[in-house]
Amino acid sequence: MKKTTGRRRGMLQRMALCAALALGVAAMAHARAAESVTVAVWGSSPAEVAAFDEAAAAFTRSTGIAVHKQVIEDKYQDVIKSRFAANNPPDVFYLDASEAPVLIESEVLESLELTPSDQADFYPQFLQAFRGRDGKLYGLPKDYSTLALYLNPRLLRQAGYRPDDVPRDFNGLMRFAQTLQARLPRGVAAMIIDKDLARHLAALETSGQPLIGADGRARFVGNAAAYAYLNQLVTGHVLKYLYSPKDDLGADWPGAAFGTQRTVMMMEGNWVQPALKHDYGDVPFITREMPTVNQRRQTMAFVVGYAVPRRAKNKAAGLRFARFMTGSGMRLWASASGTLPTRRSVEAAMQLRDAPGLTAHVTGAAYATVWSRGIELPILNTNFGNQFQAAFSGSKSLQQALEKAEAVSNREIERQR
Amino acid sequence: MSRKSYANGALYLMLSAYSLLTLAPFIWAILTSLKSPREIAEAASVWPQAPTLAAYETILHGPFYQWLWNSFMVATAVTLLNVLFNTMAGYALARFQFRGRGLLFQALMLLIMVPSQVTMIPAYMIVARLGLVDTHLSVILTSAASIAYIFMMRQFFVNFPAEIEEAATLDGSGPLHRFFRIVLPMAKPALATQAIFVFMGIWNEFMKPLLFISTVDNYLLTQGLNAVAKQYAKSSSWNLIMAGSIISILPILSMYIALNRRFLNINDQSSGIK
Amino acid sequence: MSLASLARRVRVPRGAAISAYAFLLPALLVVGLFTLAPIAYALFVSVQKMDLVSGRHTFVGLRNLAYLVEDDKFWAACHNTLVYVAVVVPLQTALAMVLACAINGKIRFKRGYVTLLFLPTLTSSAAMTMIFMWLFNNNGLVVLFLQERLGISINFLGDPRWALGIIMLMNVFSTIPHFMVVFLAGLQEIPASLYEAARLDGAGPFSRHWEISVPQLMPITFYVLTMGLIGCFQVFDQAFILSGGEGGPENATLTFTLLIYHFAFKNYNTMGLACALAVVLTVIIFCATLILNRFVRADGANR
Amino acid sequence: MTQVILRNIALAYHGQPVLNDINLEIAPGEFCVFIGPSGCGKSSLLRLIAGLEEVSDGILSIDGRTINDVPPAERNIAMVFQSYALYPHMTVYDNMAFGLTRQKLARAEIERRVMEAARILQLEPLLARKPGALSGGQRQRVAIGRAIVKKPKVFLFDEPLSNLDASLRAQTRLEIARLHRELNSASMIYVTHDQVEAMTLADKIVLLRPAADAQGRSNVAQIGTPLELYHQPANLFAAKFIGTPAMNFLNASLAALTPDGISALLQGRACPVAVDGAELAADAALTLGIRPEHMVLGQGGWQGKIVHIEALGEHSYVHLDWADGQPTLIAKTQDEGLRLGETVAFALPAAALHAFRSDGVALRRLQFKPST
Repeated sequence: MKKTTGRRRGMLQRMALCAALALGVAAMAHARAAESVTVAVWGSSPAEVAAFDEAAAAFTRSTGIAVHKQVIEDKYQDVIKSRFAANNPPDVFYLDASEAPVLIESEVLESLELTPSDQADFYPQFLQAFRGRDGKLYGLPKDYSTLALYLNPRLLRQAGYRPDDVPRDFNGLMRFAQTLQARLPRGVAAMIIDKDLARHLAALETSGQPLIGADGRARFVGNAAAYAYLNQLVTGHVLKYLYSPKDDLGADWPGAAFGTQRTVMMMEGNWVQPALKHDYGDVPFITREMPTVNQRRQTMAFVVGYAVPRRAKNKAAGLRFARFMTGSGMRLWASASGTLPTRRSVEAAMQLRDAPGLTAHVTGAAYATVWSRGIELPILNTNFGNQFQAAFSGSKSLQQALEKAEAVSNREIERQR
Repeated sequence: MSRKSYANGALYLMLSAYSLLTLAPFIWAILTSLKSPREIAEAASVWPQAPTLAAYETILHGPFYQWLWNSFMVATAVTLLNVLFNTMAGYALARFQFRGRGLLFQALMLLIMVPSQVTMIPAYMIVARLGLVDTHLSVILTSAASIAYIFMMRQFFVNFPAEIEEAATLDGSGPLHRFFRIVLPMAKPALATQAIFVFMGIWNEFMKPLLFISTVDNYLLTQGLNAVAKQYAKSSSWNLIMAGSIISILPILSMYIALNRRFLNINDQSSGIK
Repeated sequence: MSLASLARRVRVPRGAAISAYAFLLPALLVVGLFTLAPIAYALFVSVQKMDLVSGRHTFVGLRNLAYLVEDDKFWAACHNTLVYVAVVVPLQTALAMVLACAINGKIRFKRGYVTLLFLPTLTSSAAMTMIFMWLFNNNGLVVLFLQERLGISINFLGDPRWALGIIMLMNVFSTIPHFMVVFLAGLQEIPASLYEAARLDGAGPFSRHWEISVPQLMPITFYVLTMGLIGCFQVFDQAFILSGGEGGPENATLTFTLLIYHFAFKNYNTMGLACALAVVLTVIIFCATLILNRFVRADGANR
Repeated sequence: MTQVILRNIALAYHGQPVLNDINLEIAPGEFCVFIGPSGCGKSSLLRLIAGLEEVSDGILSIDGRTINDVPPAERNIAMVFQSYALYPHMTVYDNMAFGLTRQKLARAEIERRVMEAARILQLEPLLARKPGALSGGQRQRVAIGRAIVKKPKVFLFDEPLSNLDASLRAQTRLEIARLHRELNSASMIYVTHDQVEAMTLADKIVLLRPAADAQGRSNVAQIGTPLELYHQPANLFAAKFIGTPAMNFLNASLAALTPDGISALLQGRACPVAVDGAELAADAALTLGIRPEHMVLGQGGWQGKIVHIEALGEHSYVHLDWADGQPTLIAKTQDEGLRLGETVAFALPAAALHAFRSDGVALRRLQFKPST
């Protein structure tokens, strides 16, 4: 008898245990569902991943909302658009300023307001990039990068120059590059140039005449200053003191060309610094503000913000997360991830202006042009890039390229309306 | 003897030369995976000056094994489903006589002519509505059958010797019995070919996991390796990409070597070229 | 396609229709749900002006088509794709068949060769692209070789005339093994006695393959040509990677699918154009396969 | 006139011997049949003559010309495959014309030959059809037609009738025999496992046994005319193989030599056998053999109990257990009065008996009706 009851009792205990376990699991799942926020981010460096997790943990601690991270490791814009199309958007997600107008125009984003004091803390043009045509704010800028002039002092010295000899203005810089090239060994470029419009829009609009009209239409032709600037780039390539990193040096991105000391100068964003330190630690570099064009200071700013979909499942939690990460959490995020904060108060608190190598980038923020110009930007960028590349590689005249770029862009813009 | 050995010599020469040509990218990928990003950028020499396993170490840690297991599970499930469904469909289209067969075949052919760029988003919508997002089931179900391989199997069965089947029909064996007992065993080369291509297709699939799966732990191998390789947003570290492609090739290569005995039954009376 | 008139292969009673559909059911279910439905949706969208993200759409009928025809990018893509198909499809089919027939003969290290020749299909397209970029960029192996030895300098990646050629080369190189293996499997089905009879008839190695392998492989060749056509008309990855998704120098590597991709994802409010272009491309491919079927019969030559 | 000579031919697959020390001459116009159990290498020998297999050793010659290394097409031979091996994608006409086009003959000549072969084989109505649309018999005739048009010196047949049903097989057998008469200059080599085909078609039969059984000796068991193999099997293997149902065997030993043969000791009694026992050792162990059709029932000095009766219509086969330790005997009889279990007398006529030494070699028989 004894043995059977023993076995029966053992079974009862096991059943009780299972029941408890099932309850526990349900409760936990339930708890998770109570208050959680799904954040979609793109693939990023280990430092940024750690920084995000740290900031997210801080958010959970202070609000009790669990953060569920979705990492879209490639073609981020395409996937996000598909998510919206399938009405399955995340609660809050990274939004690049250049992509903002399209989503704002589609009226799928939640508008969010800032107190006047908060508004004043952000760089005005960064906020403006996330405003819709109705003036409402649809995204909170979280960090940014600006372009700066990178010099390799060692190569300069080998060519008999000192960093201070490098002119501050664009025309001077071009002449300097030409003379410098003569003294450089074969296969080393005085300067590498990226042909994207995203790098030159600010310089092209220093004459006050916009390259892209208020109505979003292209005005590439009939802008003498812009033509002059672009022509300098083309002649630089023809006379072989301005190189294209991919076509001429076989480097798949500018950082590689600079890191392997095959160019003395380049105009790049601060994103290049982690890669330079990580892969090319021994290569010295000095950063300078971008050269002035038509006596006006210019640089491009690439801003990323948080945005909340209007039909997000946990919209409130999404908004709280966005406000936290661009508010009290910004300091933690900026210092841990090494990105530049979009709030001037945080920038000052971190004394970024005198951080080595970042001074030029941070000072540039004040006068930077944000790479974001309405829903027509993708069309303008593709067509400009396509045609300018032909001019740059010499298979078409610059004037023809600009005319074609403008004509094609405007027709496509017309069709888009 | 000379005329024959000359022809054979030329044959071996051509084959060996072409084999080396096809080997080049593979070896090149291995060498690049041993280089540091700096050395790759300098592109000084093909041979790695300072070979390092850093790329493999970066990849072979943490979630890698989880991704490998996810990919293996999904690929095996998809391959089994595909081989079964596609072969059955191909067999039906080739051997059964029914009204509308030609029309059905043409309709299927029409479907694969539509570029995936426009069908991917609606497919994602369907998967989302089925609540399958971020599950492996989404990838498995959406690729459980493929018209391309239904088409291939149909073409294999068209020339299939009918006598054996006709004999089986006379013995009163039903279509299912005939299919599994007689047709499949004889269609081994075609089945092996299909299994390899389906497995490889889903193993290297890029778009579906990217769209359907977003939690890092659920990643499939290609997705994971791509994420690791594209850590520094603007620069893709080619040593990681190459190391990733080498690692993801090994399972397919081993499966291929195991299976290629099938579609190449090297028996004596294979057609001689002497 | 005149496939409908298939001769009776297996004299099976009316019950065949039921068992046939039973065999077809699982595949049709999957295809119906995840291929047919999306295509129906795309067809619907092809006559709308639609914003993908918000889903807002208004009926515009054939205006999408009108826009396409006016757009010179459409004609550039059309030209590039047709040239691409005309070069790549015959080349890859012929080479794949020649290799398969060569390997299928009585040679040693047969399995070694098959494994070696299969590698390009295994090598990921990223690796393949990088190698081609490394070989053909202005500072790369080929360009330097040409410049020093023959004094001609070609900017392969930058020059519109050559960029498409590089992509063709890459495509042929990586798809040959795939089709070679398919041909190999096809060759296994041909009874060895046919080749022996031909040897007795005095046919040499080449005429043996021309007179027996080629005709007997016709259904497989039809498959390879058709899939080759579809694959090349829909070429996307190589063009995307090599040109960074922009369509290369002056639209030289712009293909239909790249243009569809731009309309679908890049521009605002042009999802309708993407679907319209997808329909146009499907019709073009369908006509191409119709023409193909005139020369290579899907059901082989034995009937 | 064609003379096919095989001298010490050997063939091995990856070291495994298939044919060993084959010596054979096929006279011009002769119909020679290779027969033997499966795996005895008869098809390999045929393929070797055709050039589809490489000779491992020995000399193969036609009309005195050694053709070991001559490619198949230049050996002036034609072969009909067991599976017919017709080119499925070619019409009947093209199938038959294919060989001739390879020899670059004039179009008119090709057409003349093809039409003539089609006439002989009644294939005219089928010339435009493809093999897929033909019946087994029609495909068989096209395969023969393809061989005829080449006007070869030697025809090779590899079990051509095995895929046909019984009635068609008999009809085609007659056609092949007729063909042989019409093309009397060409010799024919025919492989089969069917004894009836061998006995009815052959001028000369080559009986082969598997190389493994031949223990290093030639796997040719016997060469001779059909009747020679029937009446005078050279060894136990030949005796067992030829004749259906097979010959009966009885264990005995030599008692004494007699003027017209020998007297064997069988179950303790004397049994006269008309064979030449000259070089036999005293009381050497013997195996006697008698064909069921030569057994005489109802009379004679021996007795046996009927254990089984196979009634085949105009005759039947009776199975007799007659002594323990001796195999059951089968006798052919027209007598329908026999019942299962009955004991019946039977006689073993001396002239009908065969005798084999312990090593299996047969003793020369003194009386048998020699083949005419």
